[in-house]
Amino acid sequence: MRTPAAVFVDLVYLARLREVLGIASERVAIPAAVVTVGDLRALLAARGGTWAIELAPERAVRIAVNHTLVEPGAPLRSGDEVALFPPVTGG
Amino acid sequence: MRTPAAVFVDLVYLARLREVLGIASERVAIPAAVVTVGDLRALLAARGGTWAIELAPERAVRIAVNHTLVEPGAPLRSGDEVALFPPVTGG
Amino acid sequence: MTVRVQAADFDLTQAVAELHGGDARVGAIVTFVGTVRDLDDAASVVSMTLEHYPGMTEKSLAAIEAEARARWELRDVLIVHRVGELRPLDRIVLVAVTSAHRGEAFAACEFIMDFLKTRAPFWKKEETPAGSRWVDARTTDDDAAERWKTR
Amino acid sequence: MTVRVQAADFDLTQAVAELHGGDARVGAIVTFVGTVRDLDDAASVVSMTLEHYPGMTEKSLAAIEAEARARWELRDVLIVHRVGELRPLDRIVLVAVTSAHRGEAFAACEFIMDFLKTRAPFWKKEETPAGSRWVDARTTDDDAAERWKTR
Repeated sequence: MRTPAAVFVDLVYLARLREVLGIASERVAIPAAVVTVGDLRALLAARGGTWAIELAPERAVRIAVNHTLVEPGAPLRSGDEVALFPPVTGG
Repeated sequence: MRTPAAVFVDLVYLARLREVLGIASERVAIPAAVVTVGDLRALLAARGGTWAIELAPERAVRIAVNHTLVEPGAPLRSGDEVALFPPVTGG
Repeated sequence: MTVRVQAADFDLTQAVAELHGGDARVGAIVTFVGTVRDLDDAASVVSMTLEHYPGMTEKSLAAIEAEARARWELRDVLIVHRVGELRPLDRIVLVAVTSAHRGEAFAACEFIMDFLKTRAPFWKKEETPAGSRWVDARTTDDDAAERWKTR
Repeated sequence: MTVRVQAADFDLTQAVAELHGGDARVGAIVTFVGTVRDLDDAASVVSMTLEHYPGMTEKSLAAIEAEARARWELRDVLIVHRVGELRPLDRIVLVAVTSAHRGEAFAACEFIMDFLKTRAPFWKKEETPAGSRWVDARTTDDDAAERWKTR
């Protein structure tokens, strides 16, 4: 739990995830109970519909905070850029 | 042991071995007792001097018969091209 | 140490000249070029579009390169990855590594590719006669990256 | 499958174009280029002369290539080895391999180099400020070739 000051993060959706969710980026205020990247993913999945399907725990979704891949336990800070995307396929 | 018909082989010396032995190639008649590549090497070492030093059993000498690397037990046939050279260092 | 993300094609001779330059301590140059195939998982590929995540791409490639340099004695590394629309036979990616000896150059080049394939934020979308589709990640790529942990 | 022994330099872009050609089944191109260093075993190298054994050279390179093709699924292989006098920064050898996937291309290219280093009849003579000397074979090259037996 954090202090009650509003916490905003910038979300970025990439590749197939951007297409199926129909959104490229958004700025969201996150509740005090949302402390980690995993909490954030659950929060977004709770939007239901395609969000629930695509971000379900069994789906492979990679998350980067400020351009670095992180594990679900990574903490969130106000102003973070959080990117959600499918496993990479370049090269 | 072979039939007494004369057996000739063409010897080729390469790289450092050509330089220290002072010979690039020669055609030699080999005695009936010289049956393998190993026998031939011993025959040449028996010339003494630099030959004895360079072809001594403990020296690394590679031998190819008709352009293929062989082991000392490989047989010799009349007309073979037998090359003697140091371990290779290309690439 | 150079990392470039660009739409333009690259030239192998020029890229290696840039890397090798006047460095006479280099004895080995290994390059990897990935190219677009006309067939993927039994489907004909008409074209493919490569998308990336600007900012993270350069950062992740630089991190992969730094890890390779920590593991092996390298003289220099160049990574070029193309984005945008590509067609069969087109070049996608170049990884070039210089080192005094070949063992290091081979290992580092393959290491960089294995990690690029699993950690750098690029995605391929293929156009096939049956429509477009995002390419699925391969578990063989995860396996390839995984094996470096035990080396 | 092409093997060339020549005094002339080679161009990487041109060599790879020749190899990749119109083959859209190729997804991976690995090249190795060996270059002359200005320092070998702590001695300055002014120039080096590469000698080979004509006839055996082509035969041994073709045999090495055939062995690589028997081990891995390759699309094509090109080997170019220079002979004659070379100077620091000059290219000595090129091994280029195309394959559908990178694992095969990396393994085959390194395999070919390891066997070329221990089986192909080339010898280097270096000119140093202290005089000329034939380069000694390295046991590390024997070790590199040896490890493929257990793979």
